Formats: sequence, C-alpha cells, structure tokens
Amino acid sequence: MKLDIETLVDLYRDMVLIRAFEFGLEREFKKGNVPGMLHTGVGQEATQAALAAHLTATDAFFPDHRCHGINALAQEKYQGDGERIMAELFGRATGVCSGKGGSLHSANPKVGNFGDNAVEGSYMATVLGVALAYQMRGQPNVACCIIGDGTVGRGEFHESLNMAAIWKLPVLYACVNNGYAISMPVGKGHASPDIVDLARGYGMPCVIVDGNDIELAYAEVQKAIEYIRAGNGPYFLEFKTWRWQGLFSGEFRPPEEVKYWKEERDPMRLAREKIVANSAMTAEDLKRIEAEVKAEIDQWINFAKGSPMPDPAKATADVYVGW
Amino acid sequence: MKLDIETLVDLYRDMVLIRAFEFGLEREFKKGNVPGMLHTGVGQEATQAALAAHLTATDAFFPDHRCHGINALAQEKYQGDGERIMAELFGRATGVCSGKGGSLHSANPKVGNFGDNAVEGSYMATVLGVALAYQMRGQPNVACCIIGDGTVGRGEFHESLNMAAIWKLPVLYACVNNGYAISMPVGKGHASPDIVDLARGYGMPCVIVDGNDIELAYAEVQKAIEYIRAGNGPYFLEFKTWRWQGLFSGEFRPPEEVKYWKEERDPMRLAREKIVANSAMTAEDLKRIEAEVKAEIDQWINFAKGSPMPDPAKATADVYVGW
Amino acid sequence: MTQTSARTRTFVQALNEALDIAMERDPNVYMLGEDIGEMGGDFGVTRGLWAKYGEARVRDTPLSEAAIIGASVGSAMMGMRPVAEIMFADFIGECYDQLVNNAAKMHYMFDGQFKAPIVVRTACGGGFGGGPHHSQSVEGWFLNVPGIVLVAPATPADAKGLLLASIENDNPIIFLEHKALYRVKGDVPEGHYTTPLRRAAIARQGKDVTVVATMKMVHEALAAATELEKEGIDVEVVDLRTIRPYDAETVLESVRKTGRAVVASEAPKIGGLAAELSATIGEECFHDLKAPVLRVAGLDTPIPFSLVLEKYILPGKEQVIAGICSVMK
Amino acid sequence: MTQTSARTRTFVQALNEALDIAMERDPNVYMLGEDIGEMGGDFGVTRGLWAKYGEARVRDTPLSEAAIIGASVGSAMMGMRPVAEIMFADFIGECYDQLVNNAAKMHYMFDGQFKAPIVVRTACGGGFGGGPHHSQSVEGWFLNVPGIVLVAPATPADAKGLLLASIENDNPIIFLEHKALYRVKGDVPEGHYTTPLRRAAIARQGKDVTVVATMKMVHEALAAATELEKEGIDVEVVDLRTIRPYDAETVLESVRKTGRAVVASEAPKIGGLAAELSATIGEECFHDLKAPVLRVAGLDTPIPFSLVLEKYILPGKEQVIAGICSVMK
Ligand SMILES: Cc1ncc(C[n+]2csc(CCOP(=O)(O)OP(=O)(O)O)c2C)c(N)n1
Ligand SMILES: Cc1ncc(C[n+]2csc(CCOP(=O)(O)OP(=O)(O)O)c2C)c(N)n1
Ligand SMILES: [Mg+2]
Ligand SMILES: [Mg+2]
Repeated sequence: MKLDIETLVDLYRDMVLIRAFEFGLEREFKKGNVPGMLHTGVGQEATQAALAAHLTATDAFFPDHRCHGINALAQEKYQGDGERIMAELFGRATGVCSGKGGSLHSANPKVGNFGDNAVEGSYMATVLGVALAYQMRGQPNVACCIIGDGTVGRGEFHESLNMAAIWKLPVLYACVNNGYAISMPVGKGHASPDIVDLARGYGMPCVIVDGNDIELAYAEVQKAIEYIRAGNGPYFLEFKTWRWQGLFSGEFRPPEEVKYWKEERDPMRLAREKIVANSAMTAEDLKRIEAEVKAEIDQWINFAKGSPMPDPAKATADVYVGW
Repeated sequence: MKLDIETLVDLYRDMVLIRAFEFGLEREFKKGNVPGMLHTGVGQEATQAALAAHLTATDAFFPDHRCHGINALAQEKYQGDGERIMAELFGRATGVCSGKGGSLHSANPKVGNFGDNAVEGSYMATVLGVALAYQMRGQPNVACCIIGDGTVGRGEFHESLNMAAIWKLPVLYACVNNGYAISMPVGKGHASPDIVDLARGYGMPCVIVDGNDIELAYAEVQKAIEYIRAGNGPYFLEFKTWRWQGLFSGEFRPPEEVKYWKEERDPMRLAREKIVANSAMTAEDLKRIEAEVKAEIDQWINFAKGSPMPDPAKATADVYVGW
Repeated sequence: MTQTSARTRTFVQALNEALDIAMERDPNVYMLGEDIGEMGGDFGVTRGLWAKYGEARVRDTPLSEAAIIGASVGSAMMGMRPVAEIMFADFIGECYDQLVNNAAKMHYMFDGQFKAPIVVRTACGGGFGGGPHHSQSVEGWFLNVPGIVLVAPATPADAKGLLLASIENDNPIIFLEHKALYRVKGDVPEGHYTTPLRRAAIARQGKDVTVVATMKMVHEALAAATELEKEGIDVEVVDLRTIRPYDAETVLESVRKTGRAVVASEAPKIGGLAAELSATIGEECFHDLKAPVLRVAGLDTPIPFSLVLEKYILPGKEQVIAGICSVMK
Repeated sequence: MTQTSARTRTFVQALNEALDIAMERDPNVYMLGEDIGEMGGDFGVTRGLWAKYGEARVRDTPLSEAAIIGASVGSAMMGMRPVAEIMFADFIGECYDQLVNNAAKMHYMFDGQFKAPIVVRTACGGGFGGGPHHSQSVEGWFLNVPGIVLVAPATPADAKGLLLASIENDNPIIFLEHKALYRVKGDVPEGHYTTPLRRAAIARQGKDVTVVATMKMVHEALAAATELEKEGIDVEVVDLRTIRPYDAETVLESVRKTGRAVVASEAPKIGGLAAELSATIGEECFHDLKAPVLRVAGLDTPIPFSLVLEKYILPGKEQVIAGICSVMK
C-alpha cells in the first residue's frame, strides 16, 4: 500500500513535532526547568505518529514513558492545546493534570489518553477493562496499550494477553522494541529477541513492523485497528525501532550501532527521502515545515514556563472521590 | 521404550499407595478428623508416581495441592516414615512440619520436598532460585515445579519460564492438566487448551504426555530429566489427566466425561492391565499388593490419629530465625 | 436508608441479596472472579446470579489476580461498576500493585479526571485450620495507602447495606468478608438500602470502657461484654465498619465518655489497625484517659495450620475480657 | 563491631563497600536486579562489582520483580545469600506476595526447616519530583507482616554496617535506601564491620523531648534540634534503624526520661510506622507522658509530581519543630 502524499506530509509534520517537543524538553530539563526524570521518544517518531494517526478520541491509549509525542499529538488534534502536555511536564497548574502527574502520568480522557503508569507493565492489566467496557457496550473502539520491549518481562504481559484472547477483547498491543530496557539488550532479557515469539501462543495475529518507516508503520497499524474494530479480538504489533536517548550516564551502545540507527535508520530522514522522491516537494519545503513546528514548540515551552505553579493546598484534593 | 516388569510393578505399588493415602485421608476428612481444606490426587496417580520415581533426594520438587502422594512417596523412600506426611495433614506434632503447615504446606528438604505454597503459582518464581543454586554450584540436579492447568493463569508463569530460559536453569515444569481449575474448563480459562502452546515461545522443549499411562509418563519424565541434568536448561511437560474429586459441592462435569475417565482411563486399571498382559502376575497378585499397601496406610492413619497435638506455645517459635 | 420489614438471613445470603439488587438496578454493575459463575463462588456468595444475569455480567476468570483487578479498574475508568471477587484475601498480594499504585492513585494523580469505583470482595480471617495462606487479616496491608477504602461488616444487615453502599460509591473499595461470619444469621431488611460508609456503629452501649472492634472481633467483644456485665462492668462496643478512612469521631466520643479503651483486632498486633486506633485515641483523648489504651490482637506470627496452634495465636473473647480487666484496674 | 580508621564517604559509596566486602568474604553472596551489572544500578550502588565478580554473581534481570524475589528466596532456601535490588521501592508491590506469603512465612510454616536469608535493597522516599510511583515510603506496607525485617539506615556508616549485618543475617530483609540520602557524606569505617540489627541509635542526646525518626527524618529531626537548642529546648533524637522488629526498649527508655514524644515519619500519617510507635509508647509510658505522643508525618495523599505540591505534603524540619513545640506546651 502506498500512502498519498498529503497523508505522508501530515505524518511527517507529526514526526517533526514529536522530535521538536522532545528536544525542546530535553534542553529545558538539562537547564533544570523540568523536575523529576525524563525519557524521550527521539528515534521512535514514526511508530508514535503511526499510532496517533489511527486512534480516535473515543478510542483509548495507554502511553508509555517515551510517549510525550503521542500525548501531545492527541491533545493538539482533539483539543487544540498541545501545550498543556508541555505544561504538565513542567509541573504547572495549566498542565493536563494540573501538575499532579508529570511526565509519567499525563492523561486526558477527552483525547483518549488514559495515562502512563510508571510501574512498567501495570496498565497491561488496566487496558483489559477499558476494552471490556467497549465490548460490553457494543462500541467499535480500540484500547491500545503501548509498551516497551523491557516491559514484556512483567507477569502482567501473560495475564493480559491471555485474558484479552479468551474474551476476544478489542486490545491493540503495541510493543515498541527499541532493543533495550535501560541497559539490558532485548535478546538477553527475553527468551527471544522477537517479542512476537512470546505473544504468538495466545492465538492473536502477531506482526513485526519496521517502526522507523512511517509508511509501513501507518499501514500495519491501520490493518490491526480495522481487524480489531471488526470484532475479531486482540492484535499484537511489534515495532522494531531504536531510541536515541542512552542512559542518564551517557551512551553505552556500540558506536556502529549508534551510527547506523541515527544516520541510516533515522525515521525523519527516511520520511524526508520518501516525500522528496515521490512529490514535487523539496528539501526546502520540508525545512520550512520544520521551522514552523519548532516555532510552535518554542511557544509551548514559553507557555509552560509562564504558567503558574499549582496552589499547594490543592495537594490534598481528590484523594477520595466526594470525600 | 518398554518398562521392565519389576519397575512397572514398583510403580504400580506407588500408585496404589497414592490412591489409598488419598481415599483414607478423604474418609478421615469427612469424619472431621482432618482440619482445613482437602484436595486429593485421585486419578492422577500415574503422573505423580512417574515424577516421584525420577526425582532424587538431592533434587528439589515443589508439590501442588494434590501432591500428598508425591510427598508421601518421597518421605517413605528417603526417610522411611511416610506416616509423617499423614500426621502433618492431621495437624499433629509428629508431622513433617510439626503441624504448622498442613495439607498445603508439607515440606521436608531431606527428601527434596520444598513444600507447596497455597498461593497457586507463587513457587513458579521460587523454583528459579533453587535451580540457580544448583547451576551456580555445578550440581547436576533438577528443580521441579508441579502446577495445575489453572495455575498457568498467573503472571509468574511467564516470568518464570522466561527467566529459566534466558539463564538456562535446570527446571522441570510439570503441568498437571486435569482439564479444570476448580470449575473453569482449561479451554475457557486459557487461550489454548494445550498449555504447551503458551510455553513454546520460550524456546524450551514442550511435550504433551498421557498422564494416565504410567509407562509413557515414566519414559517422558526420564527423558526430560536426562536433558536437564545434561545442562541443557528447562523443559516443559504437560500431563493430560483428570481428577476424580469434583467440587466440594459435588460433581459438575458431564456424566459421560466422568464415566470415561473413571472407567476407561483409570490409571490404576490401565497399569493393572499392562502388568497382567506382560507378565506372569495375575489380578490376584495385584490385589494382594493393594491389600498390603492399604494396611500400611491404615497404620499411617492410626499413627497420625494417635500422635499428640503440638504444644500451643510452639506457635510463637520460628517467626524469625535466631530471634 | 429506606428499609422495609426485616427477615432472618445469613451473612452470605445478605451479600447475595445486595449483589442481586445492585445488578438489577444498574446495568453498569458486573462481577468478575474465579468460579463465581455457575458455581456461585467458593463460599456461595454469587449463587444464582450467573443464571439470572448471564455470563457477560457474571464473568468467570482464570487465576489471574492482577488481570482481575486491572480489568476492574480499566472498566471503572469507563464508568462501569465492577465487583471483583478475590477468593481468599491472602491472594490479594498478587494484585497489590494494581490496588495500591493504580486504583488508589488513579483519581488523584490524573487530577480527578478518572475514577476507579471498584469493589473487591474477599474472604479473610482465620479460625478454621486454613493455614498460613487462607486465614490472614489483610487490612494492615492497606492501612497506610491513601486512596484505598476498606470496608468490613460484622453483621448480615451491615453486610448487605455496606455492600450496596460500596458498589454505589465512587472510590476503590476492598470489601472484607470474614469467613467465620458467613454462616452467622441476623435480621436483614428487604429490598434496597445502604449503610453509610465511614460511619461506625455503637454495637452495644456502655459507660465503663470502650472496645473498638471489627468483623468477628465485634462478636467476641459483645460476648465479653455480656460476661462482664455480671461483674458489673458496663462495656461499650464500637463496630468500626469502615476501616479506612474511619470514623474517628464516634470512637473518640465513646472513649471520652468511658475514659478507657481496648482496641481489638484479629490481625497481628504490631503495625496493624489496633496501632492506628490506639495512636489516634492517645493523641486526641490524652486528658480523658484513665488507663493506657490497650491492644488486643493476634500474636506476631504467621497463622499456623494445626487448630491448637491457631487458637493460641488468634484473639477471642477471653483475650478481650483480659484486656478489659487490665484497663479497668 | 571491629572498625578501623574512618574516612568520609557518601551513602552510595558506603553501600557499595558493604556489597564488595560481603561478596569478597562469602561466595554464597550474589546480587540480582535490573541494570545492576555493567551499568552499576540506577543509583550507582553496585558500580564496579560486575567487573570485579563477573556476571554469574552480579546478575542483570529482566523487569520481572516477582521472579527476582522468587529466585532470591529459592536460592536462599539452598543456602545462598542473594542481595536483590528492586530499583524503586514503589515497584515492590509487584512482588508483594513473594515477600509476604513466601519469604516472610517460609521459616515458620515449614517449621524451621528452611530459611530465606534474602536482602532486598530498594530506593524509597520523595522530594525530587519523582511523582506518585517513584517517591513512596513503603515501610507501612510491611509493618503488619510478621517474619519480615525492615532495615532503614540514616547515615553512611550505618548504611554500610547495617547492610553487612543484613547480608549476614538469616531472615528476609527489606533494606530501605532513602534517595535523598544517597549523596549524603559521613565518616565510614574501613573494612568489615556490622551494625547490629534491632538496635536503635541515640542520634542526639537531649532531656526535654524525644523524637523518634528514621532515614531522612532523622536529619530533619537533628536540624530541628539544632534550631530549638537556641530556644532552650533540648531534643533527644532516636534513630530507629531497624523498623521491624524494632527496638522498643531504647525508644521507651528515652521517652521515660524526657516525658514527651514526637514520632516522625515521611510516610502518610494514617496507619504507618508513626502510629505503631505512638501506640506502643502510649501503652508503655502512660504514666510518664506529660503530653500526648504526636505524629509528624506525610499528609494522607499519594505523592504529587509538581515540587510545590510535593513539598506541601511531605514533612520536613519545620513540621518537626512545630510538633516539638506542640508537645512542649
Ligand atoms: C515494574 C517496573 N520495574 C522497573 C522500572 C524501572 N524502569 C523504568 S523504564 C525501564 C526500562 C523499560 O524498558 P522498555 O520497556 O524497553 O522501555 P524503553 O525505555 O526502552 O523505551 C525500567 C526498568 C519500572 N518503572 N517499573
Ligand atoms: C493465587 C491463587 N488464586 C486462587 C486460588 C484458589 N484456588 C485453589 S486451587 C484453584 C484451582 C487450581 O486449578 P489447577 O491449577 O488446575 O489445579 P487442580 O485443582 O485442577 O489440580 C484455585 C483457583 C489460590 N489458591 N491461589
Ligand atoms: Mg526498550
Ligand atoms: Mg486443573
């Protein structure tokens, strides 16, 4: 399947936004303006843009710790205020969770964002219930759970896939296999470097996707979501990709590997080449898009920085509902 | 592989012991002499006898809640006092755990019995450590973890198989698939009625065994244990069998199913027929064995009943080691 | 609390009625757990409901405690009202993360955008030779977890009213059912009614000493009170009913009146509910207390199998009586 | 406790030394956890040990917290001495069952035939914007669990001595490392020594009021004491060091002397360690107390992300001062 050029350019713009968001955030984090911890999605833009493109506001997704991009895209697309994701990361009152959640807990049900859970893998169980609600109510929606390759180590992986399978729940498992869990190579942490090998026994379709090729990723997500919406039950996608962020303490991966992924397999570059090869657009046109998006992200950062801190007394609100 | 007749008769005697033990226990339980809950292994004698036959006192096994038989066989074989398993079930001071453990927690490291854990599946994690100790010390031993089909629902199933696989640990997974977890049919509770389908992704040998045929079960356990002792890593056996005990509230399975398993697939009958067909032994000879064993079990029950209750003050001992 | 004529029912029947009424009234209510369907649950609490409401709303699950709670929470985020059964409370350690890090924090960390109105019914408590993994009192595991609600009925009428109130409440609730109470009988009003959460009950009025208790210990306290009445000691028994967040006002008011307090709990003494109650009473009633607040609780051990051992470590009427006599000195 | 000349070391270095010494002395000691190998752990506590002892004894694991503890317990049953790392204490809910139902009960339920000498090191505590799942104080989750040992150092010297003592001890131990202390420096004796478990330390002698604290709160209490000295209030600070089972004697002796007690804990107030200490002091020192025992603790909420919110709910020096002033009135 070949993508029409408008869609491809739109997706490219989404990818640019993700990268600009992450780079801007990282810069502010290093300056000490963003508290807590930070995991960025740089390098995984194609996978993220493909998922975001197909999920509607009435679907649900559970973003992982590198999903600022998906969160921002959904927030911008459905509410027109992507800057509130940025503000949340800065711990501001204008953030989507008024500063209570931060990077690891930015949610907004209005855009289908059901929030990360920093205990990796725990929402593999939660996603079952969202899907069950769709099923019991006859809604043709999808509950998507985005997990890293490392997260697959958790017992909930098994409980979740099994229950989704026996109840034929509308769950899309999107495993972002970037080759490592912190420092642990996927092939050392799991019985197979291909996560699909661990998923196949549950009888759902299991597909490996080139997560750095936006065209392929877009098509595979589309297929999966159509399958699920048609009531066929769960579906498992494994995106092979790579994260640019090393460890907090620096790069630990072999230089050839770093070079390969950052240069030859850079999803941005691959997308740019496709666009230029298949349309009248030039590298200059794409640069203009990049500049536009970057300017917007700078505004978001300014919005976040200029936003007030939450009222401390709010810290005791909402522990219990109604009490 | 055909078993020599002496081995087969020995195994038959073991099976007889298991059944007599369970029936005797059940009778006493109904009379109110055995506290707590009771799950019996009747119907699963061939599987249990096959496992017990190949495990040595320096191997380790984690018995499930229907493994009184294995526990008693090991206790009798290596310590000559199988009656202490019975006494434990009666909550007596002479029991293997002095009455602190009961049916669900009868252990004795001297015979390789590492004890049940009534939180089903939890010892799927524990078994890893026992196997790891063997491996780190270069001992050619096997850590065997006996689980029901229902227990496979637990997340530890995945964490355990994965870790055993990546570390090539000497673990024998013995899944006793008797078709049900309490009232839940295996095919309804799991993505596949064949548990091996869920295990295969971890890359270890996965074999389905007729758990009611002592000859086949014995041979398959032998193969698995040889493979593990040779340092090849974990092995997964799924025994297809059936438990005679229904629910506490009575029988819930279709009458044809009950009839099929109790009559045509009774492991005792199948073993008897094999012996009589392949040796000079007669049905009368086998009856004699049965009578002998039953007399011994009656003695065990008398021993248990005649044993003193534990000293109540012992209830506060051994909470902490050395404190 | 609308209630019509009362009839005698067991604790199990009262719970079953509550579930039936809740399922009947609200299509968002559904149940999930191991063997709760055709079999009606290990203790018969869900009996008949599978036949009446069908297997979409009375869902048998595999032995996947984390998935049971996860599925509950996820569906609750969507507006459903799941009632999960964890067969024995001892197994709740398997889904501890799901309850503590997910259900309990959901509403707070997402700034009120999600709710997690789940009810997790579970059978707790000892006394029947169930051994270390089928007998525990688990409220202590959750006492220090803001966001969690712990409900613990002592009578059939409260079992029904508190369960209905719990299902209708918007918070994540662990609903403790003491196994020794399942066969207890009592008057149970017909039809729909709720017993308020976070409200203790005065199970017995008295003026000399306050005993604060929950579940089975309420009955032990009442038995102790009856016995001590003969000796001229007039015992007030407060049944806490909701353990977290609890009704400190009723407790403190009673202690201020009597000037003496015994807190009775089946769980081990160290670090349990009894400690929390004692600390709060000590803080708030310092000048009213005529004697130290005394904890009557389980000994600091796992729960052994043999009945003679179990009886030795679990508190009963005798221990409550001894405790009361000690603070009356 | 044999100790040679002291040098200045960080808390992290002190822990690292303890691990190195334990690995060196006993071939049964090994470590397992996420990223503890070549990377040296998320906080650098295991740095250098993988290179020194090899990957068989410094084992990187997948994100399988239950398997990590299970493997630890199983190997401990065989006589090994595993030191597991659970990266953040918040994740310990994932292996709660393994700790509570298996490790804690193993020795007891099998009548002393097995031991489970495991040490589970884990980073706890808030104050750095880690949010609800990277900031919790988890000791309250285990307070009501007989069989579990909770160790909680406050200084680099104790970090080393208590970790060595824990590894050499035969019980299952959860070893709490407060993240805010990792970079704290202090004198640390060279070589092998142990600091006794179940023994509190008098971190500061005083005669007017006792503050009982653990981990970071010990430092807040000491800072409060320094400040109140100017006002003529002489504060005694007891550093509990082992939380379960704890050294009630030292606590009670101090309170009997001062007649006033503040119990300080970072965890939420309700149902936590502060409650246990208050209850015990109330029971045992009733006649010595000149004022009610006061709890200074976290507010009853999850831990919010934004630093202004987090600061609002976590207790610090100011709250300890206010608490002391209140009991001095
Ligand atoms: C249950 C749990 N264990 C450990 C962690 C600490 N941790 C955070 S991210 C991470 C690695 C996750 O790897 P992966 O899922 O592959 O995601 P990636 O960072 O590679 O995108 C770990 C171990 C956690 N958050 N939760
Ligand atoms: C974690 C956990 N969940 C539930 C139970 C209650 N329970 C005891 S046995 C059992 C069924 C186990 O089925 P299976 O593993 O197939 O063993 P079988 O009884 O069929 O031999 C259940 C649900 C338990 N003991 N532990
Ligand atoms: Mg990864
Ligand atoms: Mg079964």
